[in-house]
Amino acid sequence: MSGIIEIIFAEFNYWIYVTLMMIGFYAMIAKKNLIKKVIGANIFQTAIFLFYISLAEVKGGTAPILLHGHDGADAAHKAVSEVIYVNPLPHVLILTAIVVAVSTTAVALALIIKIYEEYGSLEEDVILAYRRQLQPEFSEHARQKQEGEQ
Amino acid sequence: MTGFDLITDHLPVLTVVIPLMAGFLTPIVGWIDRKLCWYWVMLTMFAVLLMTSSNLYTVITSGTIHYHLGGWTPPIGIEYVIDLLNGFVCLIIAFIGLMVGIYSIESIKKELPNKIIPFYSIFLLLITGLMGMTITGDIFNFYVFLEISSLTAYALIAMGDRGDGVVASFNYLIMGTVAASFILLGIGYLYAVTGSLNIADMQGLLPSIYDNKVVLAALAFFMVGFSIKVGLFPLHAWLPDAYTHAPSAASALIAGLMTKVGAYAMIRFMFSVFTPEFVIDMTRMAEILTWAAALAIVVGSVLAIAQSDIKRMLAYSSISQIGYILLGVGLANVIGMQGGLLHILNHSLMKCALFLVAGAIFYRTGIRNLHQFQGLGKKMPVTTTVFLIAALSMIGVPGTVGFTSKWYLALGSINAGQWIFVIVILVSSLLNIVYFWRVFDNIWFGHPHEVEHIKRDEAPLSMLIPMVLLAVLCIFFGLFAYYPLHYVLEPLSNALLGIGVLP
Amino acid sequence: MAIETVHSITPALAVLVSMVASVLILAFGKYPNIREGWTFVAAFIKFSLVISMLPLILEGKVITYTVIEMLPNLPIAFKVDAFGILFAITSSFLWIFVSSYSIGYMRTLKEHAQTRYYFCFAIALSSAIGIAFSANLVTLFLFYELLTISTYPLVAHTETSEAISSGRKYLTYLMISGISLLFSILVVYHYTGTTEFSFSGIAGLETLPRTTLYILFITFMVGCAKAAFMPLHAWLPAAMVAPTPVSALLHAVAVVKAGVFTAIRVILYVFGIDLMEISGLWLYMAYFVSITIILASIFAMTQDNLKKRLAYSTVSQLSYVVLGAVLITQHGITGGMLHIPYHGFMKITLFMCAGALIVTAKKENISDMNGIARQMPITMLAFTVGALGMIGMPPAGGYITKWYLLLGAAELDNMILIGVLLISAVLNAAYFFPVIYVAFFKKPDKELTYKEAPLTMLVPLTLTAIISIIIGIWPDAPGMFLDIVNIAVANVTGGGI
Amino acid sequence: MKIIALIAVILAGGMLIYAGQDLPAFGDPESPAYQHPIIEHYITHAETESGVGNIVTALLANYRGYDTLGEVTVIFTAGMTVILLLRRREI
Amino acid sequence: MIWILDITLLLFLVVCAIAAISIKDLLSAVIILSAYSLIMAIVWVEMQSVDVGFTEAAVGAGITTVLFIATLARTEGRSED
Amino acid sequence: MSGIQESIVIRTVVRIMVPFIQIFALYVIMHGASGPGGGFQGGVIFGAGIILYAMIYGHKEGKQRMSDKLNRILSSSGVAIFAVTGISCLVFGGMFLQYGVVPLLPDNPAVVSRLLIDVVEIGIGITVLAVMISLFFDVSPPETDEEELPASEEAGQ
Repeated sequence: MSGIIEIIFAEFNYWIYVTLMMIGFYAMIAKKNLIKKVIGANIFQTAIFLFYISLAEVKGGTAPILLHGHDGADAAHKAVSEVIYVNPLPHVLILTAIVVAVSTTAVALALIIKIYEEYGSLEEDVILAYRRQLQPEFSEHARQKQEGEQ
Repeated sequence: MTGFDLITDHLPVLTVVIPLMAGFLTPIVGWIDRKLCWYWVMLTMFAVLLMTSSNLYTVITSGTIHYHLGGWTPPIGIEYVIDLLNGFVCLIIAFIGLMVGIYSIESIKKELPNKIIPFYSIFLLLITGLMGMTITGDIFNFYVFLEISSLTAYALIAMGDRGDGVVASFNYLIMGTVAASFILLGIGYLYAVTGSLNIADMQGLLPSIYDNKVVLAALAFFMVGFSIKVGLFPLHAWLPDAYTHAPSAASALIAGLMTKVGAYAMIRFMFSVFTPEFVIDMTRMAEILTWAAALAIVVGSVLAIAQSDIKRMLAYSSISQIGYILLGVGLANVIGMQGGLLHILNHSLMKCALFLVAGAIFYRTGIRNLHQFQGLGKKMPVTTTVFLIAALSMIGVPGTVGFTSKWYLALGSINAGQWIFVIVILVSSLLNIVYFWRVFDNIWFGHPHEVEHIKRDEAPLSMLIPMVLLAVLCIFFGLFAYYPLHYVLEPLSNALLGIGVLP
Repeated sequence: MAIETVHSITPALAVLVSMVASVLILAFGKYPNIREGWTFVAAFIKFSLVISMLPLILEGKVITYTVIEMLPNLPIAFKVDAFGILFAITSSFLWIFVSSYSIGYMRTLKEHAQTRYYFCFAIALSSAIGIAFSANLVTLFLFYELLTISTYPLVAHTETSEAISSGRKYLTYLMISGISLLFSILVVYHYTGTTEFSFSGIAGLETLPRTTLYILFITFMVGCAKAAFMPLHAWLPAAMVAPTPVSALLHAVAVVKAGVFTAIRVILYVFGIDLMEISGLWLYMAYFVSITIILASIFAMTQDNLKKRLAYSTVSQLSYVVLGAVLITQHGITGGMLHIPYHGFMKITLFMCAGALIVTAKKENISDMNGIARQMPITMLAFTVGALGMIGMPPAGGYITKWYLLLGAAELDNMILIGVLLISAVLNAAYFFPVIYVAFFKKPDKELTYKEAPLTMLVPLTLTAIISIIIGIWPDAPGMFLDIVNIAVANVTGGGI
Repeated sequence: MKIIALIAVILAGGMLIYAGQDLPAFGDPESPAYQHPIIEHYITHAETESGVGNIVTALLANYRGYDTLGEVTVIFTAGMTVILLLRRREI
Repeated sequence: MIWILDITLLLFLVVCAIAAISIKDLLSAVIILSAYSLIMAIVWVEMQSVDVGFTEAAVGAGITTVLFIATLARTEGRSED
Repeated sequence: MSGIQESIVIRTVVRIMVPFIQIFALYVIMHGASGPGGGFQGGVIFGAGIILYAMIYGHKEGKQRMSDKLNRILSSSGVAIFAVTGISCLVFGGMFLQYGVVPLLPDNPAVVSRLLIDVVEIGIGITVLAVMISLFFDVSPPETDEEELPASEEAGQ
């Protein structure tokens, strides 16, 4: 019983991150609402983070914080020989990546606010229709200039 | 030990750290006086140009430079590696950055008068990001700098035309996030199977596990991610809007550099992280790339013909030109590779010049629709001449840079036995003629009664200098393609394809 | 036969002169007299530079100059041989006349954008000389493209929608052909590793499979669309919307001549006589151009517009040149090469006459020209000289080239080709005599008031007519075209004169 | 759009599952990532070389400190971008 | 029995993700995303990556949510899909 | 949010809590060396404290605590601290960010390294808190009394 569950468990994180990535990816492409796209991006990115953290896991490992306080090098070696630490490298990478993700989200949200101020909507198709109406070939400036000359 | 010695040892890291420092000190400089910002940027970019030139010179004369950040030996810490490939690309970045920097003073004053300080801050950070991506020898570090460059690019594009710029930027952001996530995932896969993040270390570890499915998946994710970043044809949807609606200076910078650095990254990942035999023989990824590139060349050119906004036309033309670079890379023979790599330089020069011209015309007249260009040849003779030279170069007239790379690409295609690509290259030259000639016609054959009263009204000197310089270089490297080819590209192509070893 | 090589910068200077002149023309755009002065100065300097090289060539030497090594094994280089200097002398000499004529024409008609006109003209001349002196296919291609680009503004000069659409047509044809030429050059470079012309053809091409060789030849000939072979000739009549001096430039001086020049370079100096003969390409090509000769003459008869008629005449006459070259006999090649300068002088005379008619009589259609010779006798006499030359009747030079061509065809015992030459002579007569008849013998519909064209136009056309006669009467004077051609033929056939 | 999205998602998912077959098992101490000598180095030398007990901090600020500099730059850039986009005053 | 907790949390993640992208009220979606982040943080802490869990809790569940809500306050709260 | 802003209980609780949050944030930053936490997390928490304050007391009050100018200086100087630390290592003959070479305590590079790691963490914390606060101020809805220009007048250059 527990053996089967162990097998499922062994791959379970991978299944979950695949599912989450697909959900997030789908939301990024298919959802018309801009906020939903950003939510999707967040899910997508966290799914990848989950993958990295899963990589770092070592069975029976503890958090990569040395367990002895500050007693010096010898103690450190002793501690290492007794304790298995999980892989710290993916953690560091993901710390960086989380920051990148939040920065991207912040920029995306700022863009969304600007878009809303300009078009009064967060739906992609509404915005698109509005832009078509405006005849994108002529920029604002060119149109004013033309009118000025006539 | 003099101060100079102190610097020379650390040039690799300083090329990235100096624009970075300058970038976040810009708000403080601008706080003193906003006019100082431009001089600040000029100073920085000039220093960066000197440093990158020195780096490339060192690489050519005494071989690859390794710089261990934090003093940790490579697999432990992060390493900067400058070989011919990224020394070459860094020099391009620094040069184009300087040119656009000079140009920006007037255009930003007019287009974004309220946002001078953040513009320059972000400008420098973009240079930082691109430099960092190019120079690094560690794939996760690459990802971090990729994100710096992406975020700054979103910001620059969003500064453009009201509304349109922001929407373009948002679309780019979504696509860029997908691309970056794919790349991050690919990095994770490679890390999972090798345990290393260092490119050289990884290249040593990978060949024994090439039959591992994870490695193939990583390659696939990288290729898709970078294809989005460079705007390769079916994944190009973000590019035209982004190039069209960004402020003039930003368009020139992004068009001149972003996709080129993306292409660099693709080359780096294909040939330095993986090995040529994996990319060429085992997965045939190179061949797939050539077909996608050929498609991009044709479709990009055809779509460019349909445009009436000059910047949008140039954007579609970029899509096709990126195809040239990747075609050369994908051909995976020495001649084709040289053509592709040379086209990185050539396309930066030409496309940057063209976007600067488009910006200068917009600056003076406010016109971007090329049907309204009548008589511009009289009004802005120097600007339009630069346009002529750069466009002829795009077309591939001999004596200009465009010819040399097309020549190599076509020869490379013949060598690879792919005659169809020769035809693609030649046909796209014809299509280039079609869409550029419409502009020429309008510029030089304005109807006489309209031309008579047009007065000469040239763009300001600070805009003309970089444009003219780029045009001159277009011709210079057309006639003296020998220098980049002999000193950089030939040994480089051999090394990338595993035929020779870098000095 | 060892050929002595001399290194000299003169060919590069000859090319550069009009480039420099073009800049000066642009700089002095505001002062018409100085601007046109530069044109003249450049024309004379260019001609004297070209002539200064002639003695060396007549001694059987070759002048070379490498400008830069653009890509490895792919230099931009000049090499002056007898055939090159033949074309160079023709075009640089005729430039002097065309310049003078242009000034008269443009000023009389008060054309706009004259600075651009002279600028482009100077660049076009540079390109023509560049083509003449090219040492390899890439250099030739460079100037070939430059010629296309610089003549486009001339063709579309009037900027009417008709002119622009003709210009587009011109550009489309020539650019497509340029691409084809580039493709051919690529193939040659790929298989042989060089693009340099050689008197016996580029070594290595003979190893190609026959099909590849044929395809290569076809793409090369498509690349020479400037020579207006029949299916690719449509740009030439369309380009007749251009001002007449431009037509003269296109037909007599630079563009189509560059086309046939390139064709001959390809046939004799890339493929070489031996390869042409072994592969049998010469015969196919000879039949092919024969069709052009006959068809173009028939088209010419149907045209009422004088310039268009002349245009079709050019299409037909140029094919003589190529026909001569593909006959690959000594006489045939002599005839073909000699036809380049001869046709140049005669055709330029004809065009300048047509232009004079447009400027003074405002007449373009042959049916309106009744009795026009009474008012403009000199012009029409010159026209007659040119026309006789075209038909192949003494005293103008045309009969000499036709004679050589016939000799060449006769040597081969090929009755079809002999027949073609004879029929075409009859056809030429059939479309030129009506013009002469109408002008001299028909009564004018009403009283005509105009007189001869201004002197700047009249003098050049008279001079070219006289020269046409001189080269017909003394073709073998020392240093004249026949001398040069003999050396060129000796070079390619590898034998003595 | 939905169809394209679904196709893209299925393609990506397929690739992920395909790759998943060869990924090292979850929590496997024999995985290449854990067996690489650098991990050993990090764990044993973090204290002596960096003076900190938290290996993650040692990596973050010391071994891979340069990444962190990049990370801070990303944050700074984001802040700058948002200021640029949303501030109304002259900046 | 810790794996039961793990599996429950992971399944809950999927549920949250689906809910976050399919719910029409954006504020609810954002709150659910915040919950998703929090669960993710717990999962990570459970996997011995304390620092990352800490960061995700502060950033994903904290700042990101605040920014989302602030954005919603300036725009509109409903989505059509 | 106006309902929350007027609640005296919440106002008081926040007023009391914010200093504690900030002290906790400083603890997190400094504790990063030996336990979970670090500059980034601490910076976010510190920022969250001020954001909380600004949410309850309004932007105006919040900006008295953290003015734009201060914010700008802080966000630049945080990165500057980091980069200058790196460059100072160059000056002492090491590689970029090679902490051990800085001769603060010549015999014990580990301790020097530890000190500089703390400096770097503080730098990260400063930038993060400044940026987080400015993100909040910019993204959140402007309050009516401090709005300078209506949206429509800004365009047109």
